[in-house]
Amino acid sequence: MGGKSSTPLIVKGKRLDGRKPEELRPIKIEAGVLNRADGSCYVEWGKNKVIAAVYGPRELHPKHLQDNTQAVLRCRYNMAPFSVDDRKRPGPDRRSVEISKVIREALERVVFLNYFPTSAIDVFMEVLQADAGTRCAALTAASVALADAGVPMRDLVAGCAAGKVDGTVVLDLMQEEDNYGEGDLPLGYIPSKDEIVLLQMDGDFTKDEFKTALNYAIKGAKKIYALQKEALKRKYTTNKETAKWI
Amino acid sequence: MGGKSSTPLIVKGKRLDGRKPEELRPIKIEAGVLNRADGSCYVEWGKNKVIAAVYGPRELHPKHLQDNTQAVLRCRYNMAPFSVDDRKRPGPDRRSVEISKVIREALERVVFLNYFPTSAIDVFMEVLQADAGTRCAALTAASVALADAGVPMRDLVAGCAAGKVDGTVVLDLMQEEDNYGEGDLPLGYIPSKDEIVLLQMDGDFTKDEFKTALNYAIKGAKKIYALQKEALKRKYTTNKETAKWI
Amino acid sequence: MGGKSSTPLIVKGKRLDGRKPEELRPIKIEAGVLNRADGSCYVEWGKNKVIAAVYGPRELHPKHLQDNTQAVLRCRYNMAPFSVDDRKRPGPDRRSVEISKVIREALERVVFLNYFPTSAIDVFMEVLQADAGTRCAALTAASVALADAGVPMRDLVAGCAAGKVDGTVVLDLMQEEDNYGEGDLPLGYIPSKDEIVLLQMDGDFTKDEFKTALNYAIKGAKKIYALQKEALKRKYTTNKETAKWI
Amino acid sequence: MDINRELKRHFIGRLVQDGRRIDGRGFDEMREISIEQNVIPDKAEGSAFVKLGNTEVLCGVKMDVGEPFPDTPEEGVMMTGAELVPIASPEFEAGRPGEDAIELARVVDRGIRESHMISLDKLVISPGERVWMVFIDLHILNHDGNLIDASTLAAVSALKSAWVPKFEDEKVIREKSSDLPISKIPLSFTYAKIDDAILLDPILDEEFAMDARLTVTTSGTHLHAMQKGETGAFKPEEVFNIVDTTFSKYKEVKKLIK
Amino acid sequence: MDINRELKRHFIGRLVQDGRRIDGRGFDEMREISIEQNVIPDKAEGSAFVKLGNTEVLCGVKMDVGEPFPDTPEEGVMMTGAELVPIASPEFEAGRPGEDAIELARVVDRGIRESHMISLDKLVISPGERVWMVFIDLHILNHDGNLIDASTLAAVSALKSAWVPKFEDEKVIREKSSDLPISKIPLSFTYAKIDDAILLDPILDEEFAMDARLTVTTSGTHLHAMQKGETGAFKPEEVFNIVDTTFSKYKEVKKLIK
Amino acid sequence: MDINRELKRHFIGRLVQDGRRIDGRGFDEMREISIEQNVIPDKAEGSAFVKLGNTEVLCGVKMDVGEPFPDTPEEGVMMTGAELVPIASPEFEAGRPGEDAIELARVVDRGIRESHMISLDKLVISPGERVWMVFIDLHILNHDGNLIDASTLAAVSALKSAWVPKFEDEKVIREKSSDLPISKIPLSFTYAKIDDAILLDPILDEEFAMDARLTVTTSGTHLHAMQKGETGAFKPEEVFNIVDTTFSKYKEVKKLIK
Repeated sequence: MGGKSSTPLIVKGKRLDGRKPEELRPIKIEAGVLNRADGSCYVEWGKNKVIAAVYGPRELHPKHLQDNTQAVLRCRYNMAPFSVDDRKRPGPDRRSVEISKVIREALERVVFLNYFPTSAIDVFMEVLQADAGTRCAALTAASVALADAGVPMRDLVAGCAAGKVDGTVVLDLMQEEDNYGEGDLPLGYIPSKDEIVLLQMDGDFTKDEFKTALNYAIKGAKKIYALQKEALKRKYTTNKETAKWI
Repeated sequence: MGGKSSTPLIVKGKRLDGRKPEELRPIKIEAGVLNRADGSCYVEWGKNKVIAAVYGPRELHPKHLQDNTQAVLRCRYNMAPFSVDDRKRPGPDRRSVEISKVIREALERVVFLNYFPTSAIDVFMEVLQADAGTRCAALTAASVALADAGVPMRDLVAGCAAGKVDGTVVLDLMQEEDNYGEGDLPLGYIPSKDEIVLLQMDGDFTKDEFKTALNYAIKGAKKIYALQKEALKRKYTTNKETAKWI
Repeated sequence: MGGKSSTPLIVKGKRLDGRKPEELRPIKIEAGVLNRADGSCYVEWGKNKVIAAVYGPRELHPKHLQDNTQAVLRCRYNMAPFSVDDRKRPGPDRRSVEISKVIREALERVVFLNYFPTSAIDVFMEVLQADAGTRCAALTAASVALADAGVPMRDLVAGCAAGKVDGTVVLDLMQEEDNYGEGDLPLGYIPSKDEIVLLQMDGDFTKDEFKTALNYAIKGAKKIYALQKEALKRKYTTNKETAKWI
Repeated sequence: MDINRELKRHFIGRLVQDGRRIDGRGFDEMREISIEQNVIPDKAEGSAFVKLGNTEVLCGVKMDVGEPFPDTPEEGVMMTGAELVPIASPEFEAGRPGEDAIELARVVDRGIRESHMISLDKLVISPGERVWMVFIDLHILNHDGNLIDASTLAAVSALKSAWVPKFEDEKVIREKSSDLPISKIPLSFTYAKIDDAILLDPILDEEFAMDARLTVTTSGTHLHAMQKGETGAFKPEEVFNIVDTTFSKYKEVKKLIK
Repeated sequence: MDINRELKRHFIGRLVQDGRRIDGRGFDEMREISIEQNVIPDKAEGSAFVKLGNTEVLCGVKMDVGEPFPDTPEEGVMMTGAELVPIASPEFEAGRPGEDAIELARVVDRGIRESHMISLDKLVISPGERVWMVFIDLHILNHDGNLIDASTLAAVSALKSAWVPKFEDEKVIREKSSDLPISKIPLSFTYAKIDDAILLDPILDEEFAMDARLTVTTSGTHLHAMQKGETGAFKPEEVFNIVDTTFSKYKEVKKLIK
Repeated sequence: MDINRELKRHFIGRLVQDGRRIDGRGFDEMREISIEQNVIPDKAEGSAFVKLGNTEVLCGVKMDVGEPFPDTPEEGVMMTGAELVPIASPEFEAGRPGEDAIELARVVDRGIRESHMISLDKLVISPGERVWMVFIDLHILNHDGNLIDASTLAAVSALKSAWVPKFEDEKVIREKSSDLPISKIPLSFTYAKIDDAILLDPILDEEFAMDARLTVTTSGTHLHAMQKGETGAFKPEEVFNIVDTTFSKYKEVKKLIK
């Protein structure tokens, strides 16, 4: 977490953007937005704009990387240079390598990799505009993109974060709260099974605060999950080849 | 093109080095200058000094890079660290990657790649001293080096540039003209077929200026072509193993 | 060699740490210190702390790197970031690439590589604290680690350096002497065969000084060799799985 | 050899001999263009999302403060980068930009730079010491051919929408101080040569079938950049004809730029 | 598929179902810990060598002077790096740090950073211009599982032993000026989930067998970092139980820190 | 295993046992040396093209202005780089310098540096702030063995021809201000050991056949650098003999330096 803010982030129970502690930012999920990809999804989450594409199952080259018992899931979380205040140099940094790893591990829980030995399934996530919570948005989008690609899955994974701001546990931090808040707890969750598949935390939580935060994040993830399903339903009922997104 | 020059680049129809607008710089082409290479060529063009070497057709490793319908042509344009005013860091930069690409595409037009499936033909060009027009000099040298290596070719490619200086279209820019001029148009040309195989342009040309410039460059390339043929003839009539060059 | 020292490095025949010119620093060699490695050795040499580990003979991947007439010996000399005064950025630099090469060439003289075609034998050396003479310490440790791993060898290689300080030839430079001295001569030596397998030098030696320095280094290496043998004997007589070292 | 691609190539070649294109367009006809500006409103100082048929390019412009180049102390700095991000095509791979991405960025850059679209002389804060740097980053989102023209359009539209932040106490404050100073509007037009036919704005399948490619960038009356690509050749007359077409096409497309 | 590893995995799974571990420990029991400080006394400003069972980690702390980050002009800088040097395991390879090394360094870093163990505000030489930089470098020497906890222990112990050099005439003089200003002591505790069992401080064989991993870092009363790893899942109650165990384990291990 | 190379190795070994070399030279005889200076007259501040038999090396010297190293504030800086550019040999590949190129550059560098050939103390513009940097870049153009000696010759000859530009208003003006201050002339001599024979200046085929290699660099009366290479061994007497030969060879070759 960053430094201290000079002005309060919560005034009379309302956050800077008018939300209550347990309220999510506005979220829009659109499946099937890219023409070339096997599956894709665009997520707008507050000011976050994230797009995910899935290619595969497809042949994996070179051969020595193949696993003959299951498909190899490859994930890349990437930020566009213009997605943040100070231009980001293109290419992976340590943060994006870590995020790609925890997202991959979360998704491996739900994809039936063993159906496709020797293959690769590629999940690419591009953050086009970042406003805190991009890893949850990316995981949410990736999950829908996999389903849109027809990759067999146990269930969808929903991402959602809780945090702590001005001593109060809140749901779904926005950027000012992330910069000046006291804690962040991103979660990847499978509601149907009550399973946590991504969990990170940093900041300062008492045991009780942590418990509250995790419960908030779980509630938030359940709402996200409903939006994911809606998006997929919408995709299959409308007959457009690709949805309008941006 | 760079900035504006404070002094005129053309005075009474003469350029800084005394040339007329349609005049080439002095050019020397020498084939077969390197002992180890299968083919080689040294080109001195004004103050440019460029050497090209060809290795191949030879086996291509690793195997997955092979094309079983034709040879793979690989080109590398490289500048020596001491070839320019401010020392250049060794290794490829974006400019040299682009130049290597357009030279390769020009040469692919003339080499009978399909004679040598699964093979590689390597063309390496080293700029030892640079004075504007190095890509044309490198293409010219590469073309002769391929012929010197006995690689079967439809014809030679000749390189030559035209440009615009002080509002006048001129042939074959030297460095001061390139730095302070208004346009550059490098050309790769096959005179026997009237074919343009490399064409780039940057600067500011009206339609008429462009037409004049392209015609100048074509005329220049025809002269270069004659010098290329002479160099190859000289190589085959003298019986020396390697020519003296530098 | 570095700059000039303002204060003398030898006073009344004694060096800064009280040693005589032909005296080695205190040296401790411990074999079999690592649990996972096939062989290992820790060397404390003055303030130097170096650890070497050997893995192999083991399968070499990818296949195209294999040699079907003998094992491939791979050596890596690496400095920990905290091993020197100003933190060293992790990863190989030009110096460590060169040192890895000369150590590998020295060890290739004694390892029966031809017993293990298509295999790799890996020797990793980590400098944990550096105080001049790390390549000799690393070579010494590597040699014991290879023996500890049971890799068949003609003999051990012992490393030791001589140098020149305040116009005097001395054995085994420490850091101040290396910084302000006039010459350094690291040696890799096989006493049983009177063979020099590593030899580098830099600085300023007359012919006679060089002769003296080489003889000093040879004498030093013989003492190191005795310590290497003792360490291996101790390892095989005590029955502990891994020795305590640091 | 990719059989599918070979068949398509053959099919497209036969169509072209009949004077037809796979999507029914005329040889000189561009695909439908849609441009949306300010799509990254909260982070980029300028942005645009361009659809050229199914080819989709997002361009973001970031403004930062840095030192000028030693040889142009009284000019701001512009840099153009392109990422062929792997979401855009099964052929793209994650990793460092390859020669295609580098060529794309450099051709787009040349058109903008040589037309002097951005008035770099107005981006000086303190001569020789502090100038504005304009970072133009192209993000290819869907690749269906002719990335160069779609990218030029996206870059030009993003620059048109861009603004200069404030700079106070050696710090960039991301509030609008003024519009980015813009003069000319460069546009690029790319042609594919298939056998003897010249096709404007090739789709990806046509790119697989083309022998040669030529891009021409103009700001309406002057030419600013050209780039020939691929292993085929052009006759000089073909180049002159392409230049003529380019000037007339410029007028059509220019109208779409806001 | 590695047959040996599969067999071990199977064996460990069966043991766990019987409530047992391969080395006889209880599920909540850590391996023996030994900590030696100042093992790099002549070059590192702080150092520690930690053995957690057979897992051995060496941590060195280097102090240098540099510029602060623009957004925290009145704070020193801390950086954590980890090298899985290839002496530690046949699985490690020489080369650039992979995702495991990066994750390890980042999780250790978060625990130290978020607990505010180092009083970075006391490491300012000249605000906005010169601050102390604390480089924490982890060198893994022997890998027998649970690198995160061993590394956190090593980092914390090395920091506890560290001192600030003198800075005179824009030069670092490597003589002690003061102790590194330290407040809280963060410790991490890592749990492996094998089937439905939760095991503290897994050895390498247990890591091969585990479905999921959870690390919790606390400074005694507050939580500062968490990281879930691997492809398995946790139930919320399991996480809450792990947090409870962590607080009680903290008291035991904290005693070992000098 | 390369059969051709094995046969050559065998053949050369038999020749050597008969006291002969493949090109008829004596064991202590160098190949013909030709040196041409100022071959890059318009861009490099110093340059030389050296032929040692068929081995051809081009060296360019560039002068630039930069900061001195903190520990030598009153000295200029020298840097030596070597590129085994792929035109020189079918074995060389494009790409980052490998260990052979690094060793080559470092051995050449050591000879020049340790002999104090360049008077670095005369290359100070403003102590601790601005000094001249001497970049010595070796470009191997044709590889027929003994790159070290050919490269040292080229570097030394290029430095002998080099000049210091003007430095005005914090800018380098590439006009001669003075000669590069040079004192001693270091030269390297490289020997191949094949069986028990020691051969000066090996050609490439002899390098394929050699067991060990030893390079000795001297400035006439003192030794400044040595480097043993390859997997064979030398006896101490062999090294002493090589040193003796080196001093006498130095006198011969030194005459060629202008």
